[in-house]
Amino acid sequence: MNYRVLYFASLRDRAGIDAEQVESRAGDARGLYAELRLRHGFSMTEERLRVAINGAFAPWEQPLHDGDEVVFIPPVSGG
Amino acid sequence: MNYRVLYFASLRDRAGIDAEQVESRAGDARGLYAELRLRHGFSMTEERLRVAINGAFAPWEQPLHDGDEVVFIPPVSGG
Amino acid sequence: MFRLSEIPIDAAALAHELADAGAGACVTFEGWVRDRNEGRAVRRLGYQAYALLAVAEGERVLAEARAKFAVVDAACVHRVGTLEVGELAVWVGVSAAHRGAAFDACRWIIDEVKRRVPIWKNEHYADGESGWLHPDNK
Amino acid sequence: MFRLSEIPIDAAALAHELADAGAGACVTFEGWVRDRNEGRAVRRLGYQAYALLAVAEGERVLAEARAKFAVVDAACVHRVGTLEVGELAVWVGVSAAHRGAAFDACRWIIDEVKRRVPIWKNEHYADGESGWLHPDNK
Repeated sequence: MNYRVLYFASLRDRAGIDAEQVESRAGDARGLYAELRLRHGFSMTEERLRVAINGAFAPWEQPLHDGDEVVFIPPVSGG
Repeated sequence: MNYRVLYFASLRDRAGIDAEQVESRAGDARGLYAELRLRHGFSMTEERLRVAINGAFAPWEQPLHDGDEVVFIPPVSGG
Repeated sequence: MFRLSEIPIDAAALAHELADAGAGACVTFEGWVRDRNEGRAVRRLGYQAYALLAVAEGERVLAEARAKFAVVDAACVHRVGTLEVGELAVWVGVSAAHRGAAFDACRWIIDEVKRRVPIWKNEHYADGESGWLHPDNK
Repeated sequence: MFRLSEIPIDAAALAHELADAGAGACVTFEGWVRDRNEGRAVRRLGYQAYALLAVAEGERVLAEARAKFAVVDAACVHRVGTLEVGELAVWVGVSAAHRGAAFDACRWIIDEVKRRVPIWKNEHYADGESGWLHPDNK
Protein backbone atom coordinates (compact mmCIF):
# COMPACT_ATOMS: atom_id res chain seq x y z
CA MET A 1 0.00 0.00 0.00
CA ASN A 2 0.95 3.59 -0.41
CA TYR A 3 1.19 5.95 2.59
CA ARG A 4 2.11 9.57 2.97
CA VAL A 5 4.46 10.08 5.92
CA LEU A 6 5.32 13.49 7.43
CA TYR A 7 8.37 14.10 9.58
CA PHE A 8 8.89 16.69 12.28
CA ALA A 9 11.69 17.93 14.55
CA SER A 10 14.54 15.45 15.09
CA LEU A 11 12.89 12.83 12.84
CA ARG A 12 12.79 15.38 10.03
CA ASP A 13 16.46 16.26 10.56
CA ARG A 14 17.43 12.59 10.57
CA ALA A 15 15.36 11.67 7.51
CA GLY A 16 16.49 14.82 5.73
CA ILE A 17 13.01 15.29 4.25
CA ASP A 18 9.71 16.83 5.42
CA ALA A 19 7.51 14.16 3.87
CA GLU A 20 7.55 11.17 1.58
CA GLN A 21 5.31 8.69 -0.20
CA VAL A 22 6.03 5.20 1.15
CA GLU A 23 5.21 1.96 -0.65
CA SER A 24 4.88 -0.64 2.12
CA ARG A 25 3.30 -3.94 3.07
CA ALA A 26 2.95 -2.80 6.71
CA GLY A 27 -0.72 -2.90 7.78
CA ASP A 28 -0.32 -0.65 10.80
CA ALA A 29 1.85 2.18 12.10
CA ARG A 30 3.95 -0.19 14.19
CA GLY A 31 5.08 -2.13 11.14
CA LEU A 32 5.53 1.02 9.13
CA TYR A 33 7.72 2.67 11.76
CA ALA A 34 9.89 -0.45 12.02
CA GLU A 35 10.54 -0.20 8.28
CA LEU A 36 11.24 3.51 8.36
CA ARG A 37 13.61 3.20 11.34
CA LEU A 38 15.73 0.87 9.29
CA ARG A 39 15.57 3.05 6.20
CA HIS A 40 16.38 6.37 7.92
CA GLY A 41 18.29 5.18 10.97
CA PHE A 42 15.92 6.77 13.50
CA SER A 43 17.22 6.23 17.02
CA MET A 44 13.92 7.08 18.66
CA THR A 45 12.05 4.03 19.95
CA GLU A 46 8.37 3.46 19.44
CA GLU A 47 7.69 3.95 23.18
CA ARG A 48 8.68 7.61 22.93
CA LEU A 49 6.40 8.35 19.94
CA ARG A 50 2.70 8.88 19.43
CA VAL A 51 0.98 8.17 16.12
CA ALA A 52 -1.38 10.35 14.12
CA ILE A 53 -3.36 9.01 11.19
CA ASN A 54 -5.06 11.49 8.87
CA GLY A 55 -4.60 14.32 11.35
CA ALA A 56 -5.88 12.57 14.50
CA PHE A 57 -4.07 10.70 17.25
CA ALA A 58 -4.54 6.95 16.77
CA PRO A 59 -3.39 3.67 18.35
CA TRP A 60 -0.30 1.97 16.93
CA GLU A 61 -2.33 -1.05 15.89
CA GLN A 62 -5.05 0.82 14.00
CA PRO A 63 -5.24 -0.72 10.48
CA LEU A 64 -3.86 1.54 7.78
CA HIS A 65 -5.59 2.14 4.47
CA ASP A 66 -4.10 3.00 1.13
CA GLY A 67 -3.45 6.73 0.90
CA ASP A 68 -3.43 7.35 4.68
CA GLU A 69 -1.32 10.19 6.04
CA VAL A 70 0.80 8.86 8.91
CA VAL A 71 2.82 10.98 11.34
CA PHE A 72 5.10 9.80 14.13
CA ILE A 73 4.99 12.39 16.90
CA PRO A 74 8.15 12.74 19.00
CA PRO A 75 7.86 14.21 22.53
CA VAL A 76 6.59 17.77 22.13
CA SER A 77 8.29 20.92 23.41
CA GLY A 78 6.04 23.85 22.62
CA GLY A 79 5.51 26.74 25.00
CA MET B 1 -3.90 69.22 70.57
CA ASN B 2 -4.60 69.77 66.93
CA TYR B 3 -4.88 66.85 64.51
CA ARG B 4 -5.61 66.60 60.82
CA VAL B 5 -8.11 63.81 60.10
CA LEU B 6 -8.82 62.44 56.60
CA TYR B 7 -11.96 60.50 55.76
CA PHE B 8 -12.47 57.88 53.06
CA ALA B 9 -15.31 55.82 51.61
CA SER B 10 -18.34 55.41 53.91
CA LEU B 11 -16.73 57.47 56.68
CA ARG B 12 -16.30 60.34 54.21
CA ASP B 13 -19.92 60.05 53.11
CA ARG B 14 -21.11 60.02 56.72
CA ALA B 15 -18.93 62.93 57.85
CA GLY B 16 -19.79 64.86 54.68
CA ILE B 17 -16.19 66.12 54.46
CA ASP B 18 -12.90 64.79 53.07
CA ALA B 19 -10.76 66.14 55.90
CA GLU B 20 -10.86 68.37 58.96
CA GLN B 21 -8.65 69.94 61.62
CA VAL B 22 -9.68 68.57 65.03
CA GLU B 23 -8.92 70.23 68.36
CA SER B 24 -8.92 67.41 70.91
CA ARG B 25 -7.58 66.31 74.26
CA ALA B 26 -7.39 62.66 73.04
CA GLY B 27 -3.81 61.36 73.30
CA ASP B 28 -4.24 58.40 70.96
CA ALA B 29 -6.32 57.30 67.98
CA ARG B 30 -8.67 55.28 70.17
CA GLY B 31 -9.73 58.34 72.15
CA LEU B 32 -9.87 60.47 69.00
CA TYR B 33 -12.11 58.01 67.16
CA ALA B 34 -14.47 57.80 70.15
CA GLU B 35 -14.89 61.60 69.98
CA LEU B 36 -15.36 61.64 66.22
CA ARG B 37 -17.91 58.80 66.31
CA LEU B 38 -20.05 60.92 68.57
CA ARG B 39 -19.56 64.05 66.48
CA HIS B 40 -20.29 62.46 63.08
CA GLY B 41 -22.44 59.49 64.09
CA PHE B 42 -20.15 56.86 62.55
CA SER B 43 -21.70 53.42 62.92
CA MET B 44 -18.43 51.60 62.23
CA THR B 45 -16.85 50.13 65.34
CA GLU B 46 -13.15 50.41 66.13
CA GLU B 47 -12.67 46.64 65.59
CA ARG B 48 -13.41 47.06 61.89
CA LEU B 49 -10.96 49.90 61.37
CA ARG B 50 -7.21 50.20 61.07
CA VAL B 51 -5.36 53.40 61.95
CA ALA B 52 -2.75 55.28 59.95
CA ILE B 53 -0.67 58.07 61.49
CA ASN B 54 1.32 60.34 59.17
CA GLY B 55 0.89 57.95 56.25
CA ALA B 56 1.84 54.69 57.98
CA PHE B 57 -0.22 52.01 59.68
CA ALA B 58 0.05 52.38 63.46
CA PRO B 59 -1.38 50.80 66.62
CA TRP B 60 -4.47 52.35 68.20
CA GLU B 61 -2.56 53.20 71.36
CA GLN B 62 0.37 54.96 69.66
CA PRO B 63 0.69 58.43 71.32
CA LEU B 64 -0.42 61.26 69.05
CA HIS B 65 1.53 64.47 68.64
CA ASP B 66 0.30 67.91 67.79
CA GLY B 67 -0.10 68.26 64.02
CA ASP B 68 -0.33 64.50 63.31
CA GLU B 69 -2.35 63.34 60.33
CA VAL B 70 -4.69 60.58 61.45
CA VAL B 71 -6.73 58.33 59.16
CA PHE B 72 -9.23 55.66 60.14
CA ILE B 73 -9.12 52.94 57.48
CA PRO B 74 -12.37 51.06 56.90
CA PRO B 75 -12.20 47.55 55.37
CA VAL B 76 -10.71 47.96 51.90
CA SER B 77 -12.29 46.87 48.63
CA GLY B 78 -9.82 47.56 45.83
CA GLY B 79 -9.28 45.20 42.93
CA MET C 1 6.35 49.59 40.80
CA PHE C 2 2.92 50.29 42.33
CA ARG C 3 0.94 53.19 40.94
CA LEU C 4 -2.50 54.72 41.12
CA SER C 5 -3.86 56.01 37.83
CA GLU C 6 -6.63 58.48 37.07
CA ILE C 7 -6.52 57.59 33.38
CA PRO C 8 -6.99 54.27 31.53
CA ILE C 9 -4.24 51.73 32.15
CA ASP C 10 -2.04 50.78 29.17
CA ALA C 11 -1.58 47.08 29.89
CA ALA C 12 0.62 46.37 26.86
CA ALA C 13 3.11 49.09 27.79
CA LEU C 14 3.25 47.84 31.37
CA ALA C 15 3.90 44.22 30.31
CA HIS C 16 6.66 45.50 28.05
CA GLU C 17 8.45 47.05 31.02
CA LEU C 18 8.68 43.63 32.70
CA ALA C 19 10.70 42.20 29.82
CA ASP C 20 14.12 40.73 30.56
CA ALA C 21 16.36 38.36 28.60
CA GLY C 22 16.30 35.99 31.59
CA ALA C 23 12.51 35.95 31.89
CA GLY C 24 10.73 33.06 30.20
CA ALA C 25 7.29 33.69 31.65
CA CYS C 26 5.01 36.66 32.21
CA VAL C 27 1.66 36.31 33.98
CA THR C 28 -0.75 39.21 34.16
CA PHE C 29 -4.01 39.71 36.03
CA GLU C 30 -6.57 42.26 34.88
CA GLY C 31 -9.56 43.16 37.04
CA TRP C 32 -12.43 44.38 34.88
CA VAL C 33 -15.59 46.17 36.01
CA ARG C 34 -18.41 43.63 35.86
CA ASP C 35 -22.01 44.45 35.08
CA ARG C 36 -23.22 42.83 38.27
CA ASN C 37 -22.17 41.96 41.81
CA GLU C 38 -24.00 39.65 44.16
CA GLY C 39 -27.05 39.67 41.95
CA ARG C 40 -27.36 43.47 41.55
CA ALA C 41 -26.93 45.17 38.18
CA VAL C 42 -23.95 47.53 38.31
CA ARG C 43 -23.72 50.65 36.08
CA ARG C 44 -20.33 51.99 37.11
CA LEU C 45 -17.81 52.05 39.94
CA GLY C 46 -16.00 54.76 41.84
CA TYR C 47 -12.61 53.99 43.35
CA GLN C 48 -11.19 56.10 46.16
CA ALA C 49 -7.69 55.68 47.59
CA TYR C 50 -5.69 57.07 50.47
CA ALA C 51 -2.94 57.68 47.95
CA LEU C 52 0.03 58.20 50.27
CA LEU C 53 -0.53 54.95 52.14
CA ALA C 54 -1.90 53.00 49.15
CA VAL C 55 1.32 53.51 47.21
CA ALA C 56 3.51 52.68 50.24
CA GLU C 57 1.51 49.54 51.05
CA GLY C 58 1.32 48.52 47.38
CA GLU C 59 5.11 48.82 47.09
CA ARG C 60 5.43 46.74 50.26
CA VAL C 61 3.27 43.99 48.71
CA LEU C 62 5.49 43.96 45.60
CA ALA C 63 8.69 43.89 47.64
CA GLU C 64 7.35 40.97 49.68
CA ALA C 65 6.42 39.13 46.48
CA ARG C 66 9.95 39.64 45.11
CA ALA C 67 11.38 38.17 48.32
CA LYS C 68 8.89 35.29 48.49
CA PHE C 69 8.88 34.08 44.86
CA ALA C 70 11.60 33.59 42.24
CA VAL C 71 10.47 36.47 40.06
CA VAL C 72 12.36 38.83 37.78
CA ASP C 73 10.01 41.80 38.17
CA ALA C 74 6.52 42.63 39.41
CA ALA C 75 4.26 45.64 39.00
CA CYS C 76 0.72 46.77 39.78
CA VAL C 77 -1.40 49.72 38.70
CA HIS C 78 -4.82 50.50 40.19
CA ARG C 79 -7.34 52.96 38.77
CA VAL C 80 -9.02 55.61 40.89
CA GLY C 81 -12.05 57.71 39.95
CA THR C 82 -15.11 56.66 37.99
CA LEU C 83 -15.06 53.51 35.82
CA GLU C 84 -17.65 52.13 33.43
CA VAL C 85 -18.53 48.44 32.97
CA GLY C 86 -15.75 46.70 31.04
CA GLU C 87 -12.99 49.10 32.09
CA LEU C 88 -9.71 47.84 33.49
CA ALA C 89 -9.66 48.57 37.24
CA VAL C 90 -6.45 46.89 38.29
CA TRP C 91 -3.48 45.36 36.49
CA VAL C 92 -0.84 43.06 37.99
CA GLY C 93 2.11 41.74 35.99
CA VAL C 94 4.92 39.40 37.00
CA SER C 95 7.88 38.18 34.95
CA ALA C 96 9.99 35.20 36.05
CA ALA C 97 12.42 32.67 34.66
CA HIS C 98 9.76 29.96 34.99
CA ARG C 99 5.99 30.01 34.89
CA GLY C 100 5.24 28.47 38.29
CA ALA C 101 6.69 31.40 40.20
CA ALA C 102 5.02 33.90 37.84
CA PHE C 103 1.55 32.39 38.41
CA ASP C 104 2.05 32.06 42.18
CA ALA C 105 3.39 35.58 42.62
CA CYS C 106 0.72 37.21 40.42
CA ARG C 107 -2.07 35.56 42.35
CA TRP C 108 -0.50 36.35 45.71
CA ILE C 109 -0.08 40.02 44.76
CA ILE C 110 -3.68 40.58 43.70
CA ASP C 111 -4.91 38.79 46.84
CA GLU C 112 -2.72 40.97 49.07
CA VAL C 113 -3.58 44.19 47.23
CA LYS C 114 -7.28 43.46 47.70
CA ARG C 115 -6.73 42.62 51.36
CA ARG C 116 -4.34 45.35 52.48
CA VAL C 117 -4.11 48.39 50.22
CA PRO C 118 -6.35 51.32 51.23
CA ILE C 119 -8.54 51.57 48.13
CA TRP C 120 -12.34 51.48 48.26
CA LYS C 121 -14.97 50.65 45.70
CA ASN C 122 -18.31 52.44 45.43
CA GLU C 123 -20.82 50.51 43.35
CA HIS C 124 -23.42 52.49 41.44
CA TYR C 125 -26.41 50.25 40.74
CA ALA C 126 -28.86 50.31 37.88
CA ASP C 127 -31.65 51.20 40.32
CA GLY C 128 -29.90 54.48 41.20
CA GLU C 129 -28.60 53.38 44.60
CA SER C 130 -24.93 53.19 45.44
CA GLY C 131 -22.79 51.89 48.24
CA TRP C 132 -19.23 51.55 49.45
CA LEU C 133 -17.99 48.00 49.80
CA HIS C 134 -16.39 47.22 53.14
CA PRO C 135 -16.00 43.47 52.68
CA ASP C 136 -15.93 42.13 56.21
CA ASN C 137 -19.32 43.83 56.69
CA LYS C 138 -20.92 40.47 56.22
CA MET D 1 -9.68 29.93 19.77
CA PHE D 2 -6.31 28.20 19.25
CA ARG D 3 -4.06 29.54 16.50
CA LEU D 4 -0.55 29.16 15.16
CA SER D 5 1.08 32.38 14.03
CA GLU D 6 4.04 33.02 11.75
CA ILE D 7 4.09 36.69 12.71
CA PRO D 8 4.47 38.45 16.10
CA ILE D 9 1.53 37.95 18.46
CA ASP D 10 -0.54 41.04 19.34
CA ALA D 11 -1.27 40.29 23.00
CA ALA D 12 -3.32 43.43 23.63
CA ALA D 13 -5.70 42.71 20.74
CA LEU D 14 -6.12 39.12 21.90
CA ALA D 15 -6.93 40.13 25.51
CA HIS D 16 -9.46 42.58 24.12
CA GLU D 17 -11.33 39.77 22.39
CA LEU D 18 -11.87 38.04 25.74
CA ALA D 19 -13.78 41.01 27.13
CA ASP D 20 -17.33 40.45 28.37
CA ALA D 21 -19.58 42.51 30.65
CA GLY D 22 -19.85 39.47 32.93
CA ALA D 23 -16.10 38.94 33.19
CA GLY D 24 -14.41 40.47 36.22
CA ALA D 25 -11.01 38.82 35.76
CA CYS D 26 -8.61 38.19 32.92
CA VAL D 27 -5.40 36.21 33.44
CA THR D 28 -2.82 35.93 30.69
CA PHE D 29 0.33 33.88 30.35
CA GLU D 30 3.12 34.91 27.98
CA GLY D 31 6.03 32.60 27.21
CA TRP D 32 9.09 34.60 26.19
CA VAL D 33 12.28 33.31 24.57
CA ARG D 34 14.96 33.23 27.29
CA ASP D 35 18.66 33.82 26.71
CA ARG D 36 19.58 30.52 28.33
CA ASN D 37 18.25 27.04 29.04
CA GLU D 38 19.79 24.54 31.39
CA GLY D 39 22.97 26.54 31.61
CA ARG D 40 23.51 27.02 27.85
CA ALA D 41 23.41 30.42 26.20
CA VAL D 42 20.55 30.52 23.66
CA ARG D 43 20.65 32.81 20.61
CA ARG D 44 17.30 32.01 19.03
CA LEU D 45 14.60 29.36 18.75
CA GLY D 46 12.87 27.64 15.90
CA TYR D 47 9.36 26.30 16.44
CA GLN D 48 7.91 23.65 14.17
CA ALA D 49 4.31 22.41 14.35
CA TYR D 50 2.22 19.69 12.80
CA ALA D 51 -0.33 22.38 12.07
CA LEU D 52 -3.40 20.24 11.32
CA LEU D 53 -3.16 18.29 14.56
CA ALA D 54 -1.72 21.15 16.66
CA VAL D 55 -4.79 23.30 16.00
CA ALA D 56 -7.18 20.39 16.63
CA GLU D 57 -5.43 19.39 19.86
CA GLY D 58 -5.11 23.01 20.97
CA GLU D 59 -8.84 23.55 20.45
CA ARG D 60 -9.47 20.38 22.46
CA VAL D 61 -7.40 21.73 25.36
CA LEU D 62 -9.41 24.98 25.31
CA ALA D 63 -12.73 23.12 25.16
CA GLU D 64 -11.70 20.95 28.10
CA ALA D 65 -10.70 24.06 30.07
CA ARG D 66 -14.09 25.64 29.39
CA ALA D 67 -15.80 22.49 30.70
CA LYS D 68 -13.52 22.13 33.72
CA PHE D 69 -13.35 25.73 35.00
CA ALA D 70 -15.95 28.51 35.38
CA VAL D 71 -14.52 30.67 32.62
CA VAL D 72 -16.13 33.11 30.19
CA ASP D 73 -13.64 32.63 27.36
CA ALA D 74 -10.17 31.20 26.72
CA ALA D 75 -7.72 31.50 23.86
CA CYS D 76 -4.17 30.53 22.93
CA VAL D 77 -1.81 31.54 20.13
CA HIS D 78 1.56 29.86 19.53
CA ARG D 79 4.31 31.17 17.28
CA VAL D 80 6.01 29.02 14.67
CA GLY D 81 9.21 29.81 12.78
CA THR D 82 12.33 31.57 14.06
CA LEU D 83 12.22 33.67 17.23
CA GLU D 84 14.87 35.87 18.83
CA VAL D 85 15.53 36.20 22.56
CA GLY D 86 12.76 38.26 24.19
CA GLU D 87 10.11 37.43 21.60
CA LEU D 88 6.67 36.22 22.62
CA ALA D 89 6.45 32.49 21.80
CA VAL D 90 3.05 31.59 23.26
CA TRP D 91 0.13 33.55 24.67
CA VAL D 92 -2.74 32.17 26.76
CA GLY D 93 -5.64 34.32 27.95
CA VAL D 94 -8.64 33.44 30.09
CA SER D 95 -11.54 35.64 31.18
CA ALA D 96 -13.88 34.63 34.00
CA ALA D 97 -16.37 36.11 36.42
CA HIS D 98 -13.90 35.57 39.28
CA ARG D 99 -10.12 35.44 39.44
CA GLY D 100 -9.68 31.99 40.96
CA ALA D 101 -11.06 30.22 37.90
CA ALA D 102 -9.12 32.51 35.56
CA PHE D 103 -5.78 31.71 37.25
CA ASP D 104 -6.52 27.98 37.48
CA ALA D 105 -7.66 27.67 33.87
CA CYS D 106 -4.78 29.72 32.45
CA ARG D 107 -2.22 27.60 34.23
CA TRP D 108 -3.93 24.36 33.26
CA ILE D 109 -4.07 25.41 29.60
CA ILE D 110 -0.38 26.25 29.28
CA ASP D 111 0.54 23.01 31.08
CA GLU D 112 -1.62 20.95 28.70
CA VAL D 113 -0.47 22.80 25.59
CA LYS D 114 3.14 22.10 26.51
CA ARG D 115 2.33 18.47 27.26
CA ARG D 116 0.06 17.54 24.36
CA VAL D 117 0.14 19.87 21.37
CA PRO D 118 2.48 18.78 18.53
CA ILE D 119 4.85 21.74 18.49
CA TRP D 120 8.62 21.37 18.78
CA LYS D 121 11.37 23.75 19.85
CA ASN D 122 14.81 23.86 18.26
CA GLU D 123 17.33 25.74 20.40
CA HIS D 124 20.17 27.53 18.62
CA TYR D 125 23.03 28.00 21.04
CA ALA D 126 25.67 30.71 21.21
CA ASP D 127 28.35 28.13 20.43
CA GLY D 128 26.75 27.39 17.04
CA GLU D 129 25.16 24.06 17.96
CA SER D 130 21.44 23.46 17.90
CA GLY D 131 19.09 20.76 19.01
CA TRP D 132 15.44 19.76 19.11
CA LEU D 133 13.97 19.41 22.57
CA HIS D 134 12.13 16.16 23.19
CA PRO D 135 11.56 16.54 26.90
CA ASP D 136 11.17 12.98 28.13
CA ASN D 137 14.63 12.33 26.68
CA LYS D 138 16.00 12.64 30.16
